[in-house]
Amino acid sequence: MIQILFFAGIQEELGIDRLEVEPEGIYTVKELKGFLQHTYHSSTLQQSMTAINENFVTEQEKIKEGDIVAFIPPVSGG
Amino acid sequence: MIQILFFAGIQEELGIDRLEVEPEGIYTVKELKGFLQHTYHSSTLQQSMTAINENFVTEQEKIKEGDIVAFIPPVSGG
Amino acid sequence: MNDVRFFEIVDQPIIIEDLIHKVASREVGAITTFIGTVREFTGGKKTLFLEYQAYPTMAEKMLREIGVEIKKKWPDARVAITHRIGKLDIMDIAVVIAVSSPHRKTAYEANEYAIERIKEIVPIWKKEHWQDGTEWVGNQLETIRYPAGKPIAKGESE
Amino acid sequence: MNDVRFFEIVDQPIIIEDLIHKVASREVGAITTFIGTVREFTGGKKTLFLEYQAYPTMAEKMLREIGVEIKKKWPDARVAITHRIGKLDIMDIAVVIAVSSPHRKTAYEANEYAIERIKEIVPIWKKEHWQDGTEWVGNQLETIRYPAGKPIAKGESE
Repeated sequence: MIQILFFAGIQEELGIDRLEVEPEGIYTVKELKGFLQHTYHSSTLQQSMTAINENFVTEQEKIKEGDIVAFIPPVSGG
Repeated sequence: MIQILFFAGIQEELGIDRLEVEPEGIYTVKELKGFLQHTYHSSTLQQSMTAINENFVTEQEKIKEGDIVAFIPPVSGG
Repeated sequence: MNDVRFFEIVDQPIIIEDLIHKVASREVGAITTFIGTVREFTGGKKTLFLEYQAYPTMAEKMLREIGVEIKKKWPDARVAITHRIGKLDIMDIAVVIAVSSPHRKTAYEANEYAIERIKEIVPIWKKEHWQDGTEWVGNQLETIRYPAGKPIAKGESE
Repeated sequence: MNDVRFFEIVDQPIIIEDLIHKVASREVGAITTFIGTVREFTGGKKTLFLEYQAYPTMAEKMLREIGVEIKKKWPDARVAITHRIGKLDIMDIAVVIAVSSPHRKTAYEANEYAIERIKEIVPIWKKEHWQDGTEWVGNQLETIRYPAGKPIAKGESE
């Protein structure tokens, strides 16, 4: 299983803040994003950064069993 | 009469913090400085700025009866 | 010293003095603070209140990372940052950054660096509750997404 | 608002929060403070304590003048400055400058401008009490006397 976290606008758009999926056939961030967009038709997911286990990663990053993947829309702290 | 104020290093050197003098024959800041140096042999007075009635002035500034003249050594607040 | 948490996400009001005490010491001559408060009007629009959300563990981690960056750039600076989340009213304090240094120039520069980096890499989001609706605010830098200061993704070179 | 004294010379400890409250408002999003504290070591020499002296009425007047200069350069900034005089121990606060603005850049810049100007034109002096003697400290900017930032004397053009 991999755990997926949604925040802010994405969370609101999807109506969920987390999700667990079997990573079957999903090897990279890019593939995970593709899968989620196909399933949820999100318009904001594509613009967000991704973190795996609290580190920012690129779309090419591999996802492993047990990873926590978070989608990080443009931040606005401060 | 004019009132003269001394601060910090000058005050310590001269051993006084204020002085009243009759401005007879003293028309400018430069002349007042000359008079005080002649009288007190101060080594720090020459390096100080001068304020009349709380405004910085040049050595050419005229002094009038009733003025408060302050000698301002290099400041070090903050 | 060991229990002092220099980088925190909290859901309660921030006490400015606490942050100042974290960075004060006999060696420093200058302490700067930045206090971010909730403003009523932005571009003529009236804000009723704000709602801050964070990815708390990662946000604290990124704040610590900003601390590491500052230590590298300004070795004699000491930094503490606390960011509040939850519902914030007008004039409430959202973030406090305190920086101390023996030298004032460093205290100003490192402090400004910290707030810029917070707005780039710390996963905290703000929802504006306007008089006429709500909106999750995007990148406040109002630049194209993640320009020069973009988060350094693992595997990328800077 | 009318009894708030934005520019003060005091002989008691400075309460940082008081200055922050003076500049806070619903319009501002950023408040910066500069806190000048007494440092133990300067150039390897150990300070035991400091003694600050002021020409109080003129010092407050010059602080207000700095406020006017800031208002001219950064019209949306609001500034409060309090400087303490008398005997100060290590870690005591000598000066606090608080600046608020709708925009953070202004809050940083105007604050730094204020401390630079204090060190140039405000008649306050500091006597170091070292382990091995005392000394009235000259211009802390460690430049030749009154360079670019010299006090503008009446009748001189800038």
